[in-house]
Amino acid sequence: MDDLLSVGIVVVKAAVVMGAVLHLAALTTWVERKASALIQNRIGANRAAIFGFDLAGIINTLVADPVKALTKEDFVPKGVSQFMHSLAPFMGMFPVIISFAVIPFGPPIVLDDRVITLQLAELNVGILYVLAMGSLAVYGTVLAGWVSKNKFSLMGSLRASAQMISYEITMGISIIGLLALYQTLDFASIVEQQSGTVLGFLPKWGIFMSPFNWIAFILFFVSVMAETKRAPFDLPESESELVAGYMTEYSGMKFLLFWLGEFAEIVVASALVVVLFFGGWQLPYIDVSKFTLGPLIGAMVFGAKVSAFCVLQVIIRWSVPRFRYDQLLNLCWKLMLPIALGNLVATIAWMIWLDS
Amino acid sequence: MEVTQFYLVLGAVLFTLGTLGVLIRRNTIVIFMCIELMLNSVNLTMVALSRQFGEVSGQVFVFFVMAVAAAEAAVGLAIIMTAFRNYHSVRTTDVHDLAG
Amino acid sequence: MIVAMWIFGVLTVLSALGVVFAPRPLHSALWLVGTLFFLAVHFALMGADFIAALQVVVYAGAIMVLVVFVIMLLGLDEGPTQNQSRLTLYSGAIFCGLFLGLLLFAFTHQLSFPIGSGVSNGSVGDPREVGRVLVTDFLYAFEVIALLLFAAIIGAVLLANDRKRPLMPGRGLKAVQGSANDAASVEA
Amino acid sequence: MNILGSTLTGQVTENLLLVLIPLFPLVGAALLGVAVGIREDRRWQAGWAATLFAVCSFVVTVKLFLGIGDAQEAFRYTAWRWFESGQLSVALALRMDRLAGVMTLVVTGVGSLIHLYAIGYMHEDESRPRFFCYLNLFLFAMLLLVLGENLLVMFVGWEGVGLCSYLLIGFWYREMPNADAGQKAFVVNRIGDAGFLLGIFVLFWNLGTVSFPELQGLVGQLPPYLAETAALLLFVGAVGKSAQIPLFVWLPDAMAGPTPVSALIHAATMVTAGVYMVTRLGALYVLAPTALAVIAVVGTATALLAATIALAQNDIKKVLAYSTVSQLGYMFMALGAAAFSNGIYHVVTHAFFKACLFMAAGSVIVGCHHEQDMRHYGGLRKSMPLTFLAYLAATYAITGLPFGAGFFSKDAILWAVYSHEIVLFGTPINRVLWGVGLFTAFLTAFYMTRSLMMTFFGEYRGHEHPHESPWTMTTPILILAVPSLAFGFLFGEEFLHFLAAWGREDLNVGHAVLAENATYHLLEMISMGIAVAGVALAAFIYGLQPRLVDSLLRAAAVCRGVHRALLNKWWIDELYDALIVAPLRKVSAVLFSVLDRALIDGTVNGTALFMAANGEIVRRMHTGRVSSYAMVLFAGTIAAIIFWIVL
Repeated sequence: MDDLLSVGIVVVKAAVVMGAVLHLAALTTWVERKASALIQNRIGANRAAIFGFDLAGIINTLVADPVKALTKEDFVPKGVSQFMHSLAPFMGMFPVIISFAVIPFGPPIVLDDRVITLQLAELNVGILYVLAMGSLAVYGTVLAGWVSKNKFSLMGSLRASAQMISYEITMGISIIGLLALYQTLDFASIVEQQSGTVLGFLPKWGIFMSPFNWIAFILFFVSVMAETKRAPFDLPESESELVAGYMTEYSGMKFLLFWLGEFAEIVVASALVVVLFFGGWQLPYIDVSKFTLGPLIGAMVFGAKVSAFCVLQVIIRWSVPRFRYDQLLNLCWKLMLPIALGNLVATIAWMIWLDS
Repeated sequence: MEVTQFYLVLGAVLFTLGTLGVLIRRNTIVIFMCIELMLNSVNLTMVALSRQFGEVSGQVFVFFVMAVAAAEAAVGLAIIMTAFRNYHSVRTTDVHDLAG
Repeated sequence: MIVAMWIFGVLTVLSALGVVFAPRPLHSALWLVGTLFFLAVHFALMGADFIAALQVVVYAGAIMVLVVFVIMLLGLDEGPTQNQSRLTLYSGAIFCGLFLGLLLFAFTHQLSFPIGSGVSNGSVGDPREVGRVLVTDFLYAFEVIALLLFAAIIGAVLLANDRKRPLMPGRGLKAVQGSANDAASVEA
Repeated sequence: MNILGSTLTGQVTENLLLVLIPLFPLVGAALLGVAVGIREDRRWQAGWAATLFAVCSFVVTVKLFLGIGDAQEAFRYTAWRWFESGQLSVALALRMDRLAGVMTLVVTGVGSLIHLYAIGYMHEDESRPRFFCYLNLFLFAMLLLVLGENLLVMFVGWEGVGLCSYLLIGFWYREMPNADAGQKAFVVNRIGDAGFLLGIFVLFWNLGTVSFPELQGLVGQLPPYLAETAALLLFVGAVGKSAQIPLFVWLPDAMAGPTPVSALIHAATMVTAGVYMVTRLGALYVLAPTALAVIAVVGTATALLAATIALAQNDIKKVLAYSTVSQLGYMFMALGAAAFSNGIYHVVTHAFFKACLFMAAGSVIVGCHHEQDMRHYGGLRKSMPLTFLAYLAATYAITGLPFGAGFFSKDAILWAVYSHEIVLFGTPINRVLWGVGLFTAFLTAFYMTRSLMMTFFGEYRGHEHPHESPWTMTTPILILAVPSLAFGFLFGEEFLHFLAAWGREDLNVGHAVLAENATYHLLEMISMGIAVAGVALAAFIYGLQPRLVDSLLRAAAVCRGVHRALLNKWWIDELYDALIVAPLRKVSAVLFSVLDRALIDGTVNGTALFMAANGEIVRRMHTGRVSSYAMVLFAGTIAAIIFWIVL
């Protein structure tokens, strides 16, 4: 009975997380459409409506577009294994979705004798897990480029693999200093450590924990944006050069899966940034876990923060022009990596100075 | 079957498969991947024994094996590229300048 | 645990078979990614979380991406590669069978440590513990590994960075670029 | 004899400046070595750079020399422990006491002047950077030799100067005779060096050290026969380096090198290394009277032989070369009489006037468009007045005319020989040696005046128009002319007093005291008269009666025979050829055909053939395929495992 309850709780948690992530991703597509329209001074998605309500384009993006995609012909190039062709979008989507398993989205719920953590898997190497899943995500792209038997696709996936491997390194190194400050790889513990204040007035968020963490934040944020392969890092799918890069030969639902995976990646990136640098579900100055409704408030705070960063990424995507490919790699290897290493050294030095 | 024993046997099977691949395949890249498979079977064995003896150094060895494997991958793939440049092939049957 | 162990064990062996016998290199590579992933699962099952995560990051995430990258760059996946000669095939199989038999015999009958006597305490897989041992007991090995990686980087760059001799025209990325240029000139 | 009694625990001052002295030329050599391929229009800088380094070294030397203390004190600098093997521990250490200080001063001072001179002399040569690189390298090696704290450091310098000598003699290596001369110098020196090394071994084997200060304290413990052996072996080294009988043959040939080289290496510094070494080990030599007697005899014989040969030479540099050999003989005479400081005294004065003579000769050679035969000179005093003045002064000094530098140093040597008991095979021979020395002084005066007359007086017999040399050449000559004339007169007594620790006590008194001795006074008068007679005779024959020699030669067969003998240097080279070189060649030829060709080559080739035949069989195993190698490797592994299990 007890076991059954535990399993039930896990299932519910998983459903909640999945639902939240996918909805957030879907909503982000809507934000994308509307924000780009705002930025480019046009109206944006407004055609589809149900009973005359277009809900500011939500119907268009969340209902009409999926329906259109589902009903489209699923085109597979000649001489290509149907299985591999379908595997690619799945492999792009799968690691992104399961990354969420380790991200805590609220303070634990305490019911009499049972503590329900608002985190799917309490892994003590949570960050490594997320990095590992992030590095698996590249296979979807690579595979897609490969099975398309299309030169533009191949170019796109080559670009993607080099880009993602490179930025993974910066991403990893930029947060090592931060992890040294937290002394753990466990997300739940990281978030718990971010309550309270530093210097009396700043919330004790990751970004404020040392004088150098804002550098780490910038590096990390840029790296995860590069990992999402969106402008200004959208070299793998740059439509003016490579048609649509690795997605050229994909249509219908498979294309939509790539599309959704990309937005899920945005959500993951935002969640990571929030958990590592912006206190996760913590509210500044107020310890929400003390309240009865703490878990709910915490989850809402977390959601708000994540949404904010999703929007921020969308704004950046529509504001900054695309890099040239050599600039992209130079930025990573010759600028960000050295800075990340320097930041690491500086943070450690600061810690030692603090100790002594 | 005990857990440790199971993993030792699994490691043995994987190692043998890797060896088989090295011996019978002609494509250098596949041979390279089979070598990685052999390395990983050893990693598996070491983690199993680390668990068996409650000794963390086994995992440290695995860490080192991974680092060496990474170095090996970098250099090995570079060598494969150079060989490809010179022979326009990566088959072991095409690259036999050392034949007596 | 035992159930998961068996399930993933079978999966591991199956994908390893895929690595060895897949006719095309890219399929081999994908099978290998699977094998490595399943091995990571095994590591996690044994409580070595840190190694499991590293396994995915380093092997699946870096090394195998490199391999796939090279396969795609060189256009090596042109078709099924023939195996070695019959003699090689048979002798290889015989040797491997012999070897496997020896190993299995050793592991099932000759093990000198008492099976099941091990005390696996919880801290063995803890990244904190692994890290501590890594930079205390194995500090010099750690530094040497850093040096080795550095040397490997330089070696790889030197080996691969031959601007004078391009890769074989007509295959792989060069072919792609060539045809892209053609397309561009046609458009112009 | 101060050196006998002293225990030499005198004060030693560590001084970093000391290392700068050899370091300057070394750095110069390194820089110039790098700059060998410098652009043509920049090569003039090489000479000035080399000169600058030499002068820097000289300045540091002066600075240190002025601060030098008592006879037992020394500056010392230990760079590092060079090597250690068993009880042998050798430090790369430098040490400058009074003796080394004097030598260093001469080496750097005369060396700097010769560097300056070489700028003018070599200004047309296209490989000047190489030349000056060698020159600086030589300076470094020579300073190492002089300043070495122990025998091994000295040996390094010893070999270094030999190497530089070889390199510089064969500087114009495109002409075969020059390269041959260089090789001859090198090979002959090797013979001496072998003796030198053996001497070092004997000393180390019995005393356990090679350090000079320690040796000086310990040599007293040597049994007499060992002291004699060591002294003689070391003297063999000196014989080679300082061109004494029988190893003097290389020095005249060494004149093939550029004249500054002759002046620096083969007159002023390197060839006196033997004298310096014997003096440095004076404590050993005073314990070996037989060795000293041998030295005296060899020195005297060399002086006489070389002087006779110099009489008939027509090449101006050959005359000076034999003169150098002869003067070196004088120095060894002094050493043989245990009057080490007198030997060094002559080294110094000789450095002045012989360097001056060589450079003046070089100036003449340049002025006469590379003509070296004195028969084509004549009357050059008008066209080359500065050179003439310097040559005159230096000749005055070397002939031993009153109050020149040679007068004091040579007289002192003669007196030292006369007044010292030199016994060989039970017979006292000092009087004989003195007589021969006196006769040699006469010959010296004669041939030097001859060269002066033939070169600067009479009518010009050449074809090209002679001209005076540039200031870079005349300045060093004139500078050196001054101490050639005045050094003995001004500093002679102070000098001997300064080096009293290395001198004989009976000679360490002032000239005034010596002059009270009637014998001394008489001998002084005699040698003065001899010198005047030699000069006068030569001046008469070559200045007033130029045809006298020819008519003499025509008149008497004896004269002709002697002249031919002298002209052909007593056929000594031919003798060596017949006695040593030719047999060696024959033996070598036999060894080559039998041992080398048949036995060694046969074995080697046979081995190779055997291996090749085997390889022909085994090579089939090398398929060149990685897989087959891997297969064999794997099979081997399995075999090993089975082996291990079965066992």
